[in-house]
Amino acid sequence: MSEADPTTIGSTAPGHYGSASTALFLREATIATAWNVHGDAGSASLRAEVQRIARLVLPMAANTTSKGEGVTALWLGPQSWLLVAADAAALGDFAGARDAVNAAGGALFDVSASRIAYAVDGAPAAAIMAAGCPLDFHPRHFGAGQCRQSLYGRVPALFYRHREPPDCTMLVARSFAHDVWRSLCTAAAPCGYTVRAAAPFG
Amino acid sequence: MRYSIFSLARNALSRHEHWPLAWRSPEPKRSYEAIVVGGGGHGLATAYYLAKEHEINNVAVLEKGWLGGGNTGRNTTIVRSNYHLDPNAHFYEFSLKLWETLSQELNFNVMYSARGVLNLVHSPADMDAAIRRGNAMCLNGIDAKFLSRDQIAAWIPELDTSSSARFPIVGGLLQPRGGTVRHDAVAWGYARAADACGVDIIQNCEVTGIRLDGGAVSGVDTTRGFISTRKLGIAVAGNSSRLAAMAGIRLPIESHVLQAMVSEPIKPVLDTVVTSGVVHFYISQSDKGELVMGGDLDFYNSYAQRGNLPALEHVVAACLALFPSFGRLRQLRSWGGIMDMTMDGSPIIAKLPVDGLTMTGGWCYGGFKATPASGWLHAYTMARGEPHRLNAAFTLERFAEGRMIDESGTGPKAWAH
Amino acid sequence: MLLIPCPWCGSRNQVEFTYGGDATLKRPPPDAPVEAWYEFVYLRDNPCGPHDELWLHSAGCRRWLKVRRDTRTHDILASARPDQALPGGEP
Amino acid sequence: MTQSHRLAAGGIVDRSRTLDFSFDGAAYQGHPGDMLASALLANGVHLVGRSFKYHRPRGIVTAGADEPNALVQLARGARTEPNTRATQQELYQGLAAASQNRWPSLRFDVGALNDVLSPLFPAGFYYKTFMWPPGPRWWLKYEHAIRRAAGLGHAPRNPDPDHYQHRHAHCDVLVIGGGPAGLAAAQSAARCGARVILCDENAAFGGSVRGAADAIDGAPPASWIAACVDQLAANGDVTLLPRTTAFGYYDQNLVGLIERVADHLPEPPPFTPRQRLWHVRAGIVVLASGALERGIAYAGNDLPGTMLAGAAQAYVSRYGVKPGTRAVIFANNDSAYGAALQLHNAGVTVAAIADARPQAALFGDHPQRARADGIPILPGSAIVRAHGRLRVAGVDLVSLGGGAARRIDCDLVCVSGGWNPAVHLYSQSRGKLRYDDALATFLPDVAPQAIVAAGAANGKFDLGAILSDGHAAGFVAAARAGFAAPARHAAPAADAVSTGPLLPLWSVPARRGAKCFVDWQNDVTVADVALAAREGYRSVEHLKRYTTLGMGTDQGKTGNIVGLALLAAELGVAIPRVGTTTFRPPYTPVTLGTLAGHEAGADLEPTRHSAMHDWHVEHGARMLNAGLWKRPHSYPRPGESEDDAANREAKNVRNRVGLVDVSTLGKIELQGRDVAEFLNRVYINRWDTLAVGRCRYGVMLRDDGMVFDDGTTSRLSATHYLMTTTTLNAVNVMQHLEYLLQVEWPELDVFATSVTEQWAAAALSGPMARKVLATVVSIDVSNAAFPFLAVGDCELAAGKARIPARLFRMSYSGELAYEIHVPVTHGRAMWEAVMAAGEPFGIMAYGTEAMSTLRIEKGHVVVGPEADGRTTADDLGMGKLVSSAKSCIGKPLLARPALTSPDRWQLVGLTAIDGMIPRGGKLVADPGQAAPIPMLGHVSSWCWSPNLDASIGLALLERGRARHGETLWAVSPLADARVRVRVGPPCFIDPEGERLRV
Repeated sequence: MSEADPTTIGSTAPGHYGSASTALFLREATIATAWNVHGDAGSASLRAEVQRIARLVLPMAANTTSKGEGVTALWLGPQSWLLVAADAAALGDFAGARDAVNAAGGALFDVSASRIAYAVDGAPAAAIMAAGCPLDFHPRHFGAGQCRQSLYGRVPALFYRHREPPDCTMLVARSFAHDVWRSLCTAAAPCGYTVRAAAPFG
Repeated sequence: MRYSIFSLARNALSRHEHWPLAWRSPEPKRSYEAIVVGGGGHGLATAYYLAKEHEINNVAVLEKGWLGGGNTGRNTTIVRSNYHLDPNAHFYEFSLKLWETLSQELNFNVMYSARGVLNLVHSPADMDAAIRRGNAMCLNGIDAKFLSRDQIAAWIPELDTSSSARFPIVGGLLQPRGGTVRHDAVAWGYARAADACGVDIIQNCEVTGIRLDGGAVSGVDTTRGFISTRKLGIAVAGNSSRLAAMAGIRLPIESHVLQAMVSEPIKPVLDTVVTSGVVHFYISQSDKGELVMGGDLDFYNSYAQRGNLPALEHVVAACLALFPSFGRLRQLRSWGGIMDMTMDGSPIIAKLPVDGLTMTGGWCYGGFKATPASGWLHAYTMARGEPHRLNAAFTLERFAEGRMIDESGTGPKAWAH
Repeated sequence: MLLIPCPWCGSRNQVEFTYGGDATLKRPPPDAPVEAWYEFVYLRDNPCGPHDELWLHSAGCRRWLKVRRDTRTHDILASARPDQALPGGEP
Repeated sequence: MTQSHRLAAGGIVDRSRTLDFSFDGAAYQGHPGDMLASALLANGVHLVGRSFKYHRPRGIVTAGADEPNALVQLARGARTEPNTRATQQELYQGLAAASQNRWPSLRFDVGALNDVLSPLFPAGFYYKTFMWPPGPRWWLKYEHAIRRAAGLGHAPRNPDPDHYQHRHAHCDVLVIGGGPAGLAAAQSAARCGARVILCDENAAFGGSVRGAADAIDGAPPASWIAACVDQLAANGDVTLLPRTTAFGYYDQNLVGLIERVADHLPEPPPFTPRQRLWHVRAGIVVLASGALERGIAYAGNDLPGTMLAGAAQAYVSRYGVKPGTRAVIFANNDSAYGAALQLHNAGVTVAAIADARPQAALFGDHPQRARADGIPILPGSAIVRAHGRLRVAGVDLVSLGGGAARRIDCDLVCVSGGWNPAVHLYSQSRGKLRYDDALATFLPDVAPQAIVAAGAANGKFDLGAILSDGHAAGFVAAARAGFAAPARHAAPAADAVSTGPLLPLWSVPARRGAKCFVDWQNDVTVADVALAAREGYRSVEHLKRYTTLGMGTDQGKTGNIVGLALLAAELGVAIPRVGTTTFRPPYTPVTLGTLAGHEAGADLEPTRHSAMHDWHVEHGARMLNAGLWKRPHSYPRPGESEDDAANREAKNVRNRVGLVDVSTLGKIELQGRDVAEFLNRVYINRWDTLAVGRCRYGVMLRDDGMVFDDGTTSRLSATHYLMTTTTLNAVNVMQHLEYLLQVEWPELDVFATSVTEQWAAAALSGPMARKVLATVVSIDVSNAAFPFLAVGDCELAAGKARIPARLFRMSYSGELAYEIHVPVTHGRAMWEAVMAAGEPFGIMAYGTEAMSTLRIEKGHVVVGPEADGRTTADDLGMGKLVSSAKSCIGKPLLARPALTSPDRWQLVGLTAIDGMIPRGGKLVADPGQAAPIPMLGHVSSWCWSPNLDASIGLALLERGRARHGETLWAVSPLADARVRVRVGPPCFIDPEGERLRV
């Protein structure tokens, strides 16, 4: 069923909206824990400490990610990474981890509630991203396992492809969530889109 | 030949084949009593007032390109004196008074159109600031009115005065005597009047160096040779740093590009100037029917006289947020001008620390409306060797002394003003 | 529309960046005379030509970087981390 | 209605279907594939508009973006739009258009009086008159009349119902123009593996060869075009954008395109944007934008029925329309012969070809064919004058060698003065142009950005040369983008045509007073150019501005170079010496809606919502903007005014307890060994003494010494701190700290991250605050266990849930108060839990207005009204906070003389003696003086204090601290208010701060 009332564009309720095609899917990707690691990428003790806490190796190359058991590490900058887990158990106690990372010369910030993640999938996904984001989403330039920070409209956003394109997940600050979701839906409406129920990140 | 409806009619009979040159194109002399660098509105006005008010007629204006080719011909033509701080208020009000009689003074119609300048107010805090400024204007003897949202809605129905707007309009501060002036006419009118006083206007003559002799100016090197003078005035806003550097002076100025644009011409739809500090936007309609609009800088140093899309798109988005019915109109032209952005957002009209050297510049966004007063006071300062009461505060030294004139309060970040 | 080479993220659209002004200024020591501070805070070379300037990759890696850009043409000549010299040293 | 001038065959229109449309109320029919202009011509309509200044009748001149005359108002309700070029508006069923700039009708226009009076209106006449009587009032009256006569169409009066989109795109090669050169270039670049975007302003690709008689690779052009387009469309790395104009060329090869998604339809389909703006970042650009024909100025060259020869040809070949029945061709080059032949073949009588060139130049294939077809050719001759009123009826031809004029009757005049490559985008890219004497035009020369011109845009006018130029440009572009060419591939081929040389001819001398138009839209004549030169307006920019040459909606595409050439002739210099005006974006006018895109109206800026936003709205809050955030101003109850609500809320905080959403404050976490040292450097006060579990108020300065921001910083662990900033400065402070840490002091071991988005925050204030809090948190909040300025983690009970929370004992209101921070996802649960717990104690939510009242009563300054960027810490009474034991940002420049002057404006409190302190009031000693009245200071904040029952305010006052006890006037001339005020210290309630320490 095609939902013809433009006022429902931007609804988060599962269903089909916009034009008739069904090639595009939007959903929230739920996040339980997100920690921001800061520190010297060259520090062996920091890397070891993160490996102990998150059971993964921090990605050192720009715009890349790494994966552990239930945890994804996204490169944010030369001294900054985001550890994301869909399950709260995957990362454990924050204060202890922070003290350990501090002792290793780095920093650990709990930003679990800061961002909301939206997954966009289907053939027109890259065009929907390109409606708001100046990045190049061509698979040659932005492949699976890569991440990039940029903007969607005027809102800072973190883009992540954990599967092959066209799939893409976008993380934005929670205070902008309402606005960004509506922008995504408006961009998607000409080709039609299906909102799916939220599912865990990753 | 004096311009009037009679001379126009007389010349119509001879098919306009006998109009004289509006200004001569003389060869530069080897020496002048005073030289003004910059053949824009400010430089030409300086030369005119040197001759007219101070009887210094042996004056040359040196222009690297064509006269009026800098910011005089690139602005959005708005004139106003709706300032909060005393030095700015008194200065711009003096300028507005000069605008009121300038067509007759120059015998050249500069089309001063007192159609009002309305600053929109979008929040209670914004309203506090606007009323504070309006009150300062009134106490300084400048006309100001505060309009309610309903008054604005009735006056300018195209404005979105609904409460659902992203930045709802809650009122506006109006300066009725503010308005627009035909920008090119200002340069041409001053050029013609200065020429009539004997001033040599020399186009295509770029100053390449300033010669000093014992800490005092002795002349300028130009693409047309050395010309000596003891009084040198710089009026090259956008390029003030480059000229000052020729005399070994660094200025508290950065050059930034500001874009402006016009729509295709349409029948009258907006008969006042509307501005909004919150959405960074200003608009008026020209006599040709074009909507003339502008907004923020591009926010990086530039001498390129052209800008990029983000700033331009933001200006248009602001336009449509205020005037939702303008979405189907089209942008016809866009262009960029180079702004002298000072560290407190106010100009410098002053002697520089080299004898015989003065400048008028640092205009940030606001140079066009200052043109007559800038020229008048710059001429005064050049002729007398000391500032007039009205430009006494606009010194270069104010930054070192802590006497900034920071209307927006944004501090020493040039592009923030 | 500028394309700014971030030393970490690669070339990115100008909308991801925030301008930070002249990169050649040297912050005086706290006890420097007030004249030195005046120069640092207020005076600028404001060159017409290559200009070394700071940008913050505010919507990217949130690192400040140095960019050498020609103010006449907007051509970007080089970029570097803040602790690195731009090629060719001072302009 | 019959389409009287529609040919039985030919062109790309679909004759099997008809479309109804109307022009000025008259009903007509056309076909799919028609432009409005071709459909009008098919119905024999030439008169379509009135000129800008003289209101002269005008007809369709061109067949494209260069059209100066055929501008119409499209009438479709709120979708009406002015100045639409009929030559580019695709016909759709029901299209309704109207002519512009005429009254009462197009055929009888009162404004044409201007044409009669035109001797009084030469270029720039308005600078010479309207100056009497003196005084600005009179010009306003003249101007009123002038403005009504000017302008073209009418602006819509209702909000635009359509929406617009932006799209970013990246490609290796952007090909601008889908004619033969562009198609060939796209094909060869794509063959190399490059990512290609090909755009063309028309609905179909093929450009000038659509419907043409030539052959490409031995086949009709249409089949070559179709094959080429199919091949490109099948390539996943090629994007084809028809109906898309490249309008602007920006830095680092960013090209702006406008895609007209739905302008060929009565209205956009549901959800579809009307137009889309593409930001294309191209590795390299192939500019295959073709060329634009120019006219020749002669007397009466603006009569309807006068057309550029290439346009006449296009109407025949592309649209199957006969633009007239009896034509005279006037040319100085071979291209017009193609038009003549096509008209001739279509059954139009070509009465004569007046060719300015001598017989010897007419050796080209096309002139020979015309001669063979029996078309009369008059070498060395020119049109000297056209006759007619609303339509050309005939022309006077003269031999350029002299002799009497000879009249030929005709209803169509086709003119060709030569061709100008469309170098607009090349020039915008900062590419240099060179003047080519043979073509008498400017050609692309060298470009600093990655752009190559191809085909007619590169000065190639022979189809074979155009195809091979485009083909080669595609390979060159792909190679420069890093793609090697595959095996050699031959360029598409066309038969070579021999062509004679062009003879530059810009105008034909006319009798005195006759109008020879250079710029049709703005009515600029040859005499106007001469007048400008005579009066000294001799720079090409002066010419443009004085005469308005090239400033119409067509931006002088047909006339500019003619004007330049005439100016050069007046000045006696070569044309390249005169130069060109600067080409600026946009190439053709661009809809404002498209430039704004999605970010218009309510989406001008994104909106930020706190976790409690919906609660506020559900409870009747009036929401206000605070930066990008929405914050509750107050929670008016039914029948209650906003002011009354705020007063009730403020009073309730002093007497009982209130809860306010402070989530919008900036929050920055800092970790590392050197955080205390860092804080010492950025704040005026000392931080090395702050204990774990404690917080402290701090003030930051800018480098110039003025107050930048304030807030509290808490020490959460030995190495972990949390800083708060004001809502408005959150982003600026974060950038400032990052700048200091990364650029100035990289040696400091400090890591900072913004956690504004992590925490929802509420401040619980009032004498009952502890009692409320104790019922919901897991820790002891007694004064002893959790004293003033304590910080600690706890759990907060929300129903059965236990929410992790961070508690701060700090106060903005001056009452016993706590800030509660919880992860944003728990924000609403926390808020509801505290409100429920507070119910027995009379809790009320309060908004920013009550918060403001409370802080004014306490004399707390705010960044904005008091810290207005011109005040120092000392001005605000916080001089004592400036630690003498250390330096900090901004401290050195505080030593400047004007900043230590006793005359500075200082913070004081004001109490009204009679009446209310006026909003935005200024402080004066004597309000009765004549202006200018010296101002001693101003009211920075003001409120009615419900707790003091008084009108109070904060003010910045010259030597304020020395004036306590004085009486001054607070005046607001805008509100016609003047009130006596008593000056005192800025704190009105509990100056010792006992209430917040209980």
